[in-house]
Amino acid sequence: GEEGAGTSAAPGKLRIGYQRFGGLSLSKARGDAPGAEWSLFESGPALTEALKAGAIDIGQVGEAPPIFAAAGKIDFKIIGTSEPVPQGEAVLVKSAKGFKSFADLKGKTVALNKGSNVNWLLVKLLEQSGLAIDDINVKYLKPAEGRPAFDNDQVDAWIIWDPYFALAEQPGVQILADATNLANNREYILAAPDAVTGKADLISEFLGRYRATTDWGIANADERAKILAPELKIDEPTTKRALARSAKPLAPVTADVGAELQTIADGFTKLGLIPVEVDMKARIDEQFNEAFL
Amino acid sequence: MTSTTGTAPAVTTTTPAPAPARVRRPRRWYRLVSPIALVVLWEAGSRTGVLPDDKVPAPSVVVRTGWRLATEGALTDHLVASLTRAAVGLLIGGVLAVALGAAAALLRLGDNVIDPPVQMARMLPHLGLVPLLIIWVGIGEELKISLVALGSFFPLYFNTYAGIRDIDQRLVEAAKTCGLGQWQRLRHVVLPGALPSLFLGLRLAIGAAWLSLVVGEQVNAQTGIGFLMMEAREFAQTDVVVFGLLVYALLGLLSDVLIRTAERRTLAWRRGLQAT
Amino acid sequence: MTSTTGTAPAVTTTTPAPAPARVRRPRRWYRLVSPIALVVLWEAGSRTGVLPDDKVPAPSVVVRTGWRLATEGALTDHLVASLTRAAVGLLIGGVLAVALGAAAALLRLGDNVIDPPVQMARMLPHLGLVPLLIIWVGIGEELKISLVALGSFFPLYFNTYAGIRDIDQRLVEAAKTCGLGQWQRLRHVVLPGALPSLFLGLRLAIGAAWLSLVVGEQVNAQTGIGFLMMEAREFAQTDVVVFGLLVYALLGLLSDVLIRTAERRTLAWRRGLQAT
Amino acid sequence: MATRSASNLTVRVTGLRRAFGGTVVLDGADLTVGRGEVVALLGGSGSGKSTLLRALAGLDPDATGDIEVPEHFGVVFQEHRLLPWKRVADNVALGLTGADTRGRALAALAEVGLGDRGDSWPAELSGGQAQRVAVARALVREPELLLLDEPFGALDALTRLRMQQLLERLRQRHGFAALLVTHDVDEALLLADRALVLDGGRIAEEIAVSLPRPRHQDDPGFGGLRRHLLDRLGVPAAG
Amino acid sequence: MATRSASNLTVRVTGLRRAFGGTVVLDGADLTVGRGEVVALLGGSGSGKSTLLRALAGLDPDATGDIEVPEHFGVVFQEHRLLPWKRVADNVALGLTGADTRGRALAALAEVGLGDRGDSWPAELSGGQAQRVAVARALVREPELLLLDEPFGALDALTRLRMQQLLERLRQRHGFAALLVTHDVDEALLLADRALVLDGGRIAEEIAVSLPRPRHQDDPGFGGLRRHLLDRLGVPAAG
Ligand SMILES: Nc1ncnc2c1ncn2[C@@H]1O[C@H](COP(=O)(O)OP(=O)(O)OP(=O)(O)O)[C@@H](O)[C@H]1O
Ligand SMILES: Nc1ncnc2c1ncn2[C@@H]1O[C@H](COP(=O)(O)OP(=O)(O)OP(=O)(O)O)[C@@H](O)[C@H]1O
Ligand SMILES: [Mg+2]
Ligand SMILES: [Mg+2]
Repeated sequence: GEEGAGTSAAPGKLRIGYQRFGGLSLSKARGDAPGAEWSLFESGPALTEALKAGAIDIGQVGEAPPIFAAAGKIDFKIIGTSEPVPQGEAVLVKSAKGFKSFADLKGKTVALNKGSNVNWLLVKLLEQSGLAIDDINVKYLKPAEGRPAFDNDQVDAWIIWDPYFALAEQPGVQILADATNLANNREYILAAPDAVTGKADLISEFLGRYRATTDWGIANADERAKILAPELKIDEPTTKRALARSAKPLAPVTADVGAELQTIADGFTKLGLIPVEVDMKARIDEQFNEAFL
Repeated sequence: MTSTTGTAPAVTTTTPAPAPARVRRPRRWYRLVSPIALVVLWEAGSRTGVLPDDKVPAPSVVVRTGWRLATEGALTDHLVASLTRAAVGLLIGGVLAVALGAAAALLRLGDNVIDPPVQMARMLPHLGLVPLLIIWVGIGEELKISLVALGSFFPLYFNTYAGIRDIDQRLVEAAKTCGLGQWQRLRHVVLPGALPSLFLGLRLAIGAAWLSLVVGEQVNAQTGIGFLMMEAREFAQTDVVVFGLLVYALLGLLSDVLIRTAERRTLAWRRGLQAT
Repeated sequence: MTSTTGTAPAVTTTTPAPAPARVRRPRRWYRLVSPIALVVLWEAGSRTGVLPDDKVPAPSVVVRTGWRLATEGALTDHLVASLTRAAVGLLIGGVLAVALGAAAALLRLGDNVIDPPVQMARMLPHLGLVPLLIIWVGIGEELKISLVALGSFFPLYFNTYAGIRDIDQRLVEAAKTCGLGQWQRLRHVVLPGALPSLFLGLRLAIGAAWLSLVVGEQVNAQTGIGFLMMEAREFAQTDVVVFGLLVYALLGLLSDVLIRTAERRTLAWRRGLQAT
Repeated sequence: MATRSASNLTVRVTGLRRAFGGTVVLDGADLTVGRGEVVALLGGSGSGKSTLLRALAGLDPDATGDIEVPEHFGVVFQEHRLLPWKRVADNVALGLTGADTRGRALAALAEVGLGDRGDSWPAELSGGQAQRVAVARALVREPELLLLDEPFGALDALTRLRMQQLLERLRQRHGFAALLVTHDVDEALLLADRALVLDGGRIAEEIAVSLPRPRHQDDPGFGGLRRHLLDRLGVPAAG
Repeated sequence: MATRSASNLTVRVTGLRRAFGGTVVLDGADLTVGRGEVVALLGGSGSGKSTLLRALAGLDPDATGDIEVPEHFGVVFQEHRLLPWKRVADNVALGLTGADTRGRALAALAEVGLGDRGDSWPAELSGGQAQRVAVARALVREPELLLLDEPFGALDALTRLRMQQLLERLRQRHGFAALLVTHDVDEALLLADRALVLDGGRIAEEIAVSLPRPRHQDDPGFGGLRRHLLDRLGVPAAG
């Protein structure tokens, strides 16, 4: 592959794509990679778009975008992941409505973002409660639209992840269920193939520091919240609550992780969310695992 | 100084007599040359590798994708859904735009009351309005239609306003002295006088309607070309995205042809003005 | 039949002589009445609870938020960033639009070669183009500027085209017989004749530029009003969203005032046509 | 002109004033037209004739003074002012009420010699043809009063003669009054009962034309009146 | 007119044809104008005079035939065709080259009696004033040939006389040729060396006007020529 047109980053410079609430935010705020070029993306798919265009070298996304990127024949490697974050996504309802379990949502409207981690959570929740997809009335809404719809009672439940999750936890809002025992909800670090070969040193050096920063953040939750709250434009208590359950240590990619992704991908294929079967295992690249050990 | 002292006849024009029934028809197929050339160039680029396949799919690939969507998928359903939304929204926005634009252009009071809020509203971005619209009209079809109506409102409003303001007042006076009342003047002078401008506004409004629909069809939609394309974008299906763009391009061409035809019909009187 | 047999003078008009120096100045502050009334109504609605605070924040709250952003945050930085992008994009898109629009309107060849691709491109939604643009121009400032240029291109192109086509050909003929060459005719006849249309196009282009910028400022941006607002939207900070909308509204009003002033200056000759 | 409501008057204008910026064009002009009377209005180029006619037609809100005109009047403007988007017949029929408007419009067109051009666009007409359509548009309404701003200016001698005769004929039939702006002194003397000269913003001269009808340039008395009017308009007697 | 390139000719038109749709307006018209000659063109309303002038000015690509005109000519159209967005002086100076264009434009305006209106907008002019500006715009170029389509149609008797005298004077000074469309037979006889009558799409009549200059309506011989031309135009002798 060649460099994307118009993105003439110096060859010795790591180009990192991040999302606001991803683990990389802390790294950026702490100045872990002074020589790097940071690009902010509003969503995982937008980040993989840039990866495809050759505009970034590495980036971090949730569990659904790698699958869609693979289905879209985007060339990338998965070079790292995180520990599971099952409490980072949940089903929210208004407590006044008196729902006790997910099964109570039968016949109700449920909002969620199509094709993201919560889509997989929905699959598992339905499975667990013995419901079919037609038993509930699904409304596909992006996070920014789900919130006003949920707040204004245009939907009965909202399946959402942090930090939108934490932000929506206002008085009167109840967590009906989270992903515990249902889904792992990991984060994944993706890299462009030519970066994996051409910028391997830069990447492993950066991953080492990233890992240290993440660990530092977990150990110093208060300070982490103080650093990130202004960056995220969320108040400190909410930031802290969200990070406490959603910021997990980094982890190496293994065959098990590949198999886990493969299960989700096959599930998505069955749901018709992706038109083809994809081989996620082949995307796993263990060469940087050392940084996480 | 221009005083010329050259000798006798300086410019000679000899025009042969024309063939008896020379009718100058506009050769419309000419207009297809450059779109076709573009597609051919694109395909050639893809075949030769100048445009790598993983970045932009070749037209042939896109057409195959389109064929697949048309046969397997519910392409027509998506198209019908989008067309319905666009038509309804355009109708609402268009009627409002023409009515308010006319009121603002014709009445001093209308200008003072209507125009300033419109000027304020015209730059409000759809994406920013979505949360407010969700609160006001919900997440159903109303939302999509509202966005379309909003998007198509402004070009039509501004063109109505300008079209009416540009009408030759001497003609309005003449109509007055012919005993035409307020409404008849609207019908016989203002409307036909502003018609070229209204057509231009309609052209722009149709474009704006489709663009707005893409935003609307990202919210709680399962049908529509915008939905199809943006979902494909999320799922990194570039061929579907490009096919969606192609559909938009064809809709653009189609609406141009329709408006041109309508213009030719209703603005026949202008040909005289231009040709001679 | 209209043959009237009424008696003598039927319509009497008595107009008193005017004060010596009666100058009819357009009372411009009138235009501020309805925006102010809207804001007052909105505030009243919020105070009385007709507009619940959790749905739409009161104007006073929004203004306070704006003040906070202006003092603590980097509101001016955001504004400057957006304004710069809008200006550069508008410049590029505008120059292209006027040049291509003029070529298409003036030359038969230009019409056949330029117009059809433009008609195809005009409905391409920005959101759908982003993935392709990322491939072509990357994710930097170029992307935002390209989107602005694209958005502002179409209204200006169409208005240029229509404005030039609508010019009274008799005036062009007169200019020809005055010995004006191609370029001088452009300067003295075509440009001033199309100017009202160009202004209208500029108005619409400015709006389109801002709308496009909102899309552009969602991709890898850390600054800009669009970024500010969309970020606030993600995090459900309604007051910031509404403040952002307010900024857009003010920009809309401001650009209207600027264009009106420019129009008054350059289109002075039209006042005579309208008044008498 | 002292009696307020003499029923033999169709038009009464008193103290008509109009200024453009600082330039006073009409400076207290007084004017009457009797029922069925044809009054010719002469005056130099830019003396304010068209301005006066616009004021009479109620089209000039900035003109001040007392203006009394009948409710039904027709106007022929100095330019033809045909609606370019209506075919000739529709232009003539514009605002016409009653039975068979199209038939009447076509009949009016035939009277001005354009019976076969009803389906043309105004842009396809010659200068004189357009002017005649404008005349037809005013005549077809059979108004009480006609305000004519050089209605025959763009016509050749023969057509002009025919139109003058048409006007005479229609006036005898319908008895309308007319205020006729014209540059042609002979035309004024052929058609008018009275000729006014506008100068310095006022009616500077008023001449009753009491020649017997039908009139002709070679009639005795014609030459004298013509000379008188030309003198008043400043045209010298010999080259 | 058989010699191909007689250098004493400014305009030579042979076999000029023009049809609109099925209607043939010019049907092989032949025409010459000598150097410094003034030729009057008469004809009924709609006979094709303006069409002929447009063809001569090279503005009608659909007209066929041989047309030879000098490179520098000026045109006064039947309508004034002033650019509404240029002040009067700028309209006159339009396309003017050389030194002090504005001064020359103002001088030309002064010659047509509008020296003080240089800063007006065209929309602020009366009909006759606009027409005079158009004449000034053509004259200021000092062309070899003037194509005039009823240039004095909207002028009162005095102003018209002044303009006719101006044209005479300038012609004597600069020696340009002119093709003058006019409806006024007297005007044709006062100004022209030759008068043509356009009828049925051809030049149906050609009359040399050999009266001594300066001319006047009362000159001997004038009446006879006038009567002859009026006869040719179909105007009957007595009302
Ligand atoms: N809108 C205007 N602004 C300024 N001056 C104007 C305007 N309209 C007319 N005038 C001036 O008022 C005067 C009278 O104009 P008007 O058209 O009444 O003349 P007129 O007698 O009809 O002349 P003509 O015989 O040439 O048609 C002229 O000097 C003209 O320049
Ligand atoms: N664009 C056009 N389409 C159809 N017919 C036209 C067009 N232009 C002119 N004509 C016709 O051609 C004929 C000649 O027109 P032209 O303007 O040359 O007449 P003219 O001799 O100048 O008349 P006038 O003295 O009334 O100005 C008229 O019958 C007119 O209706
Ligand atoms: Mg006048
Ligand atoms: Mg003519």
